[in-house]
Amino acid sequence: MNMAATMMEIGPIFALILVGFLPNEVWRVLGLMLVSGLDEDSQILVWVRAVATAMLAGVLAQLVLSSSGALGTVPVGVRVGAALLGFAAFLIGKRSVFLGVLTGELAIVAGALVFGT
Amino acid sequence: MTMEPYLALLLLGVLPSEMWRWIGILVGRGLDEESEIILWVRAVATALVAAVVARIVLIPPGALAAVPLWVRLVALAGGVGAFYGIRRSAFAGVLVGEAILVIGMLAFGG
Amino acid sequence: MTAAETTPPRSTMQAFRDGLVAAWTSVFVLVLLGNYVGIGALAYEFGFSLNWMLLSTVLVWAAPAQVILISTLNTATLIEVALAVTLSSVRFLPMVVALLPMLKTKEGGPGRLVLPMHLTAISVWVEGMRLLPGRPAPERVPFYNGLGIGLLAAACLASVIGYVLAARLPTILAAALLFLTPMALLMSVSRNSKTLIDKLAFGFGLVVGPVLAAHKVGLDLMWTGLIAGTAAYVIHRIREAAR
Amino acid sequence: MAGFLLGVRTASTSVFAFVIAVTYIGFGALCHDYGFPVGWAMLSTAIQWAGPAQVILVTALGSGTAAIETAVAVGLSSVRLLPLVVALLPVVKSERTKPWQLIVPVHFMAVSVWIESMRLAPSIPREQRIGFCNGLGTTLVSIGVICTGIGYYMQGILPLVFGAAAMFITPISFLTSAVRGARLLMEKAALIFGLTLGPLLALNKIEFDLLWTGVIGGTIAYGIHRVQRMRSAGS
Repeated sequence: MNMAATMMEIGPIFALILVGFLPNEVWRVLGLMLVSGLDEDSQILVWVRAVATAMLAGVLAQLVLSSSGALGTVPVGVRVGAALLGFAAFLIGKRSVFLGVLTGELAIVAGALVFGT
Repeated sequence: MTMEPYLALLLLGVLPSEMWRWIGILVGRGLDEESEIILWVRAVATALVAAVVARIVLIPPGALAAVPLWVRLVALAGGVGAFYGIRRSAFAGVLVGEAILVIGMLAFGG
Repeated sequence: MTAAETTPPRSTMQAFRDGLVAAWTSVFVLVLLGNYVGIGALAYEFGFSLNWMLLSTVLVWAAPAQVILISTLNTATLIEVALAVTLSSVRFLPMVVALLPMLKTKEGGPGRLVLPMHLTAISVWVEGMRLLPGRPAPERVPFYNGLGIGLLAAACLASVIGYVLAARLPTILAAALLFLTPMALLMSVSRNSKTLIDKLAFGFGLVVGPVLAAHKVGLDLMWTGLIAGTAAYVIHRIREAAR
Repeated sequence: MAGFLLGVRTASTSVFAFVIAVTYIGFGALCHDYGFPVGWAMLSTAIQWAGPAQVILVTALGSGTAAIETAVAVGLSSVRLLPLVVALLPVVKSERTKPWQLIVPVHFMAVSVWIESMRLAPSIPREQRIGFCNGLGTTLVSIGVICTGIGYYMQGILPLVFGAAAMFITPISFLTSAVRGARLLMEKAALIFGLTLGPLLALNKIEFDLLWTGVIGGTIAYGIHRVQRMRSAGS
């Protein structure tokens, strides 16, 4: 776990932006958000929500594709197939998360048994 | 120095998540200037600036290192004394501090 | 100043120029010049490039945060520097919340306020709060932008001078230049720390900081802020309760 | 006290109890396979109590991401808690509630607890509402913590096939609930960009791939949203 990245690894300019500008500017932006009303669709919040969603999706895709541990023993094709099947069931079942998760789980277990090492 | 997982959980996991909830409280009940939390944060920030000032004077970069430590301390104290002495004027404080530093360097400098 | 209410609102360019003039004739220019000449010299001594230093002045635009950045980026881990900078800049939140309502006009969306928001720093804020009420509403945003950009430009100029001087001056004058930053910070804190809690926090910080640094305690800057700041706050509360 | 018990009863009978149980069994399995101690995993659920933030923390720390990138990513993913709290406070507090009394109920605020609190609090006398939130929160967090432990241990003893299924819960459940919660086209676009950009950047070993995925994917999705709004405003 490389916790101790110092400025040397990522270059001074990037460190300035990430460690100097961001933590400093966050308070000014919060001030602006308060003044212009913290309603649901204040543009800054909308943008941040988009960034957070994209980031989470990236993490989840990463989890499925190159996951270590137990999921790693299942061939990647099975994992992606199970995810797609689960998603399809979710859509068919009128966006029911329960159906999506259930189908995905059944698909990955079946796939792992059939194709697994 | 890899960070111990529990410290990482607190610093990188809890702090970034919880801070938004605390700010929510601050914002929710209106941001009166003297509210206790703002007062505490201001005290922490002031202490931080003091620590940086001390760090620059005690572990100085480059040229300042050529000045003996005690000269730097006397110059600092002289500056503060001048500030309070001459009607709390920052200008006087800086001037006196700088003067003591230069003289001290010339007299005792390495 | 109130005569400004009756004169017809002049064009944004004129208001912007008024802001620039107000910036360069304000007492804060001297304070800023002192601060940023010191920061320029500090950046040179700590091995940062001129561009980096200028960028930090334009992007961060907060003397204490920049001093923390410059003096700790080389040694401390990024997470510690980020924490220290975050803590040192919390004051911008109440400042922006206090100032921006004066700039809000009926038709302008929040987008117009992004530049004034970023330009807000102690000197710009104090001058803005003093001068803005005397301005008719439509002129206020361009005026404040002029004020902010004027002071920011002065600071950039001063920091370049400080940087170049530190590179060329004999060590004695360079040392004097470097000494400017701690002095300037010390003076500005003692000047606007009227309450006991600020004085205590500053005093404790001066003591606790080096002690922790000497003992190679990890995250020492952050711990100094927390320990010294909380101690000052607790003493403040005890005195408050005792009264 | 009455409010607290009402909160406990509501939580244990709500559909969220089941959702949280499944989600945190998955999270426990994730922590096991990324090599974190079980105490750490359960503590993370108790004191972070924000699903996306915990998943990002575990995967980032587990794959050696720089501390600063992890902190910023977790911070970005938890910004949504701010409007939740701001919306909840007027509903729940009364004049004489002190700020420190709000720290505990506010800690419980995550999407599930928030939805239930906002739905049921108005029907409860005002002075019992904070107790209600605490009861609701304590119960759901306890379910989360216990299930994190269960998921963690199951991962240790289950045959690999079920272990894989347990680890698969997090991605499939988070993605489907994200799509269900995606009201705007922008959020769907952000999901798609994230799903494609994320692995792409990670594969090419790009520094700070986590943040770049978020910022690039999110900003493009936001751009589409603005264009769409302009066009619909214009037409």
